[in-house]
Amino acid sequence: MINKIVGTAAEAVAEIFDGATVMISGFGEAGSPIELIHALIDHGARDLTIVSNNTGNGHIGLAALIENKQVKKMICSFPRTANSVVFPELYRRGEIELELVPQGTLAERIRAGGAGVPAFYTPTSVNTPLAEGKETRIFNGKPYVMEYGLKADFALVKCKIADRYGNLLYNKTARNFGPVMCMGASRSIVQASQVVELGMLDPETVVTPGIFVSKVVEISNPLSENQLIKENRRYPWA
Amino acid sequence: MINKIVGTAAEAVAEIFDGATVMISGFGEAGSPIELIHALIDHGARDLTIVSNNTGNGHIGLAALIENKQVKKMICSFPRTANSVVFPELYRRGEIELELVPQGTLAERIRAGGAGVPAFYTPTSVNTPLAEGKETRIFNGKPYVMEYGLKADFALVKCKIADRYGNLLYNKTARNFGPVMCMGASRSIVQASQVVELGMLDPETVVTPGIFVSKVVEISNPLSENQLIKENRRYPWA
Amino acid sequence: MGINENKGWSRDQIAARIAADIPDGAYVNLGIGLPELVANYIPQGREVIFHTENGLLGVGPSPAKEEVDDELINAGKKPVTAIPGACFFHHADSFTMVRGGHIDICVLGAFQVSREGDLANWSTGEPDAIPAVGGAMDLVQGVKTIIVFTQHTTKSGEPKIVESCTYPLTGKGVVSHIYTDYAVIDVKKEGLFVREMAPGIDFDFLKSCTGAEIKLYES
Amino acid sequence: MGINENKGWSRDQIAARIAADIPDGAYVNLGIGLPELVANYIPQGREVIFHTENGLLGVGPSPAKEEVDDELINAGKKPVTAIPGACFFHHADSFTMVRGGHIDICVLGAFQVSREGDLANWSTGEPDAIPAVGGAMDLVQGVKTIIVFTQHTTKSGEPKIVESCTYPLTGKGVVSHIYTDYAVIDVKKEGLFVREMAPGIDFDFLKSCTGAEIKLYES
Repeated sequence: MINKIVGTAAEAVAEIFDGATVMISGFGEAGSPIELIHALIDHGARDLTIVSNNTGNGHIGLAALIENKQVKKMICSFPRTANSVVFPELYRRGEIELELVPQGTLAERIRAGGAGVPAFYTPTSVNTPLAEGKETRIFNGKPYVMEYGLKADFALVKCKIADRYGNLLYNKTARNFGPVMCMGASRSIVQASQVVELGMLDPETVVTPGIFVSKVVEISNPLSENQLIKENRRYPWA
Repeated sequence: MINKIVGTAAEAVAEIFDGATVMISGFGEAGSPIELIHALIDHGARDLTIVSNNTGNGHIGLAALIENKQVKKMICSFPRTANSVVFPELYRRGEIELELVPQGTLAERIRAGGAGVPAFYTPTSVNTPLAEGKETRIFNGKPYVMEYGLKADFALVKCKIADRYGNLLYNKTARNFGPVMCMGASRSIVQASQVVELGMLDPETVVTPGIFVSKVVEISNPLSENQLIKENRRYPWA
Repeated sequence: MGINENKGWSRDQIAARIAADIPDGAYVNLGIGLPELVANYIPQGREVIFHTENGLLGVGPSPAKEEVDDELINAGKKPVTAIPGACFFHHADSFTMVRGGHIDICVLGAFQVSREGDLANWSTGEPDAIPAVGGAMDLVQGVKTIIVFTQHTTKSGEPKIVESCTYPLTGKGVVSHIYTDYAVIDVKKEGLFVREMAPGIDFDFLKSCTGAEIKLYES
Repeated sequence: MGINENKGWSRDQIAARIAADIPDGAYVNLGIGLPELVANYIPQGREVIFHTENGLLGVGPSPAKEEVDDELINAGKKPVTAIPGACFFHHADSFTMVRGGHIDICVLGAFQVSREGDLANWSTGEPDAIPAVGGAMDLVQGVKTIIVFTQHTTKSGEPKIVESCTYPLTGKGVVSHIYTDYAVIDVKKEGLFVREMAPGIDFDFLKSCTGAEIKLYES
């Protein structure tokens, strides 16, 4: 029997190893799998390469993971945001690496990784510093940059509803990177606000087919990053 | 006001010009926009390059379009099927060109065309006759073939439900190439079994966002290819 | 190079000026910050669909405070709403819209715009700065028409329209139109053409605060 | 090279033999024709999810005649059903599953398989043939384990397992296991190893109707 549901976030992240590449869904606070990230902090895996659009907010979630010195390198499109304090400080001190990737290229590289496409050409970043050192090629008279597919050992993803096959539905703009990260990772670990019985999801509306998902943990009332930041909370909880 | 709904299939296909490249959705009979194809036969545009997985069945739909000598070239993955009689005959007589593309590569080329990706690498067809003359390149020790994004002037697509913005839902495995063809074509022309009021579709479940669609015509009871073939019908109707 | 806070159009007037030029039925992406104002000024009777690259087509107005949903935000991470006919999608599909040429217009802010339409809006290039690019480089390459919405000069009065950008580029030759507090300028192969000047702005003044050659259309 | 219609396993027995080796929880794609039989023999208590490349994960059994839906078909264009927990998706997503290594097992027919696991199953290479490839080349490159389901010899008794394929290739070095009416053969770097022979088949007979060197595992 296929049952991808596990009991706790700790159990869900237990297999993440030192040095792993981990994709983390979310665009700002929307779609960030905060309980899974906190479980990864408790778990303690180190030297991680994290692929995520941003670098986390305040001192919780992804920012707390970075602050806890578990992250060797960030691959992201927008490392500084209004509430981003941890990454900039470590970056300025030279204690964390950064690979800056345009947002659309990041999404496409992750999808390509999941689709068995090792490289593709894109017009994005042509004639800019981000294209330096990359192969440029002309198609139909226009220049394009070659970008590599991006794969990860794990993805940590937040969704709204899941079933035991790992079929997923998302909530509004919290969908963002979740579906492509499930494709791009060897093992996708998902927190769902609700787990439903098999057959409850309309097969026409499933966003992430279960084949892209390895484990699901139900977190019924996920924490709100915004709320935690307003309260100036830190993880591990003081 | 945005209103992509037009009154008739004839009106929907009127803009298709001689020499155009036209993507046609469908996998066998499932998802084939038969009323739009018949309107294109009535319309008479010639020298078309058709991108479609198959070459049509019997003497109706895509097969009838080919039989009517409107097609110069087929780009497809599987030109012969149980009920395919028209294409094989013309092909053997050298009266129609064929570009044979593996099915997954065809889907990916169409998506790439729609996504602004001019070329990508794929393991599919490596070391086979279909890779002959194509650029091969090694990534991580494995060989890949370079394939080009595929764009079309028009797509003819069948779906289940649409609204006036062109948002689309499909029916079961009739979805197949529809979503990527809407992406890959400059102008996507859609036949929907039902048109609903704006706001009736759940924004979480829309499969093709309206931005990829140009025109929609409601065809409430589309013909069944299977039924027509059983009855040995021909288009134009005898 | 006189800077006069009272001269020219206000931010909202610039936004309204841009909105007036967006045709009915257009698909439009609004950059973070100033460009977001444009949504407030779409003329009555026009239907314009706003795209936000984090995965929503059909962005509606800001929600009432009690209706804010942390999971319904725009690219600037501000709460928004979804209009009837909206749809959600993932990031790869969103940038298929962007890079594939499906979006008609994008309005972006600028550090600098060059005579040839080069845009610099992502990095000041300062050694201490944390580089952050987001979707800007995708937008300038993929969207059919790129409009820049900017103050004509920096706070210290330096021109933002320049012969050639000194900041790192976002894209080369990508800008079609520049809307500032002083003027509307079209970027053409033959140079920068002033289409309109704000009330109280004359061509000599405009030239004095523009760092690149500008021309008037022959009437 | 004796061919004996009564010798060895029947098609259904081969299908059952393959099905017995598919583990619980596997994602499996079945090629058109003979491989489709495998679905009928998944042992009780195992949950296997069948993928069809035209856009369905969770293919169920054939429908009753009155429940046939022309828009719910498999890659062979035969009517199917969808199990609870199934989902539909478009072709690019479907081949993301295939090419991206997400499917565990694919069972395919063959014209020829070589000693090194080369597969030829799409074209006889005859000058008059209409070439047609479908998803075979994607499947052999992307799916983790490729199983060939074939009669051991052609109808005229020619070996289908050969030193090197004479028909155009579908993929090079892609086959892991061959299940025929006579034997189960593993394709390894060191050669073709016979894992099991059908009742009434001995190694000498098997060698006589195989066009490539085969070996027995050392016991």
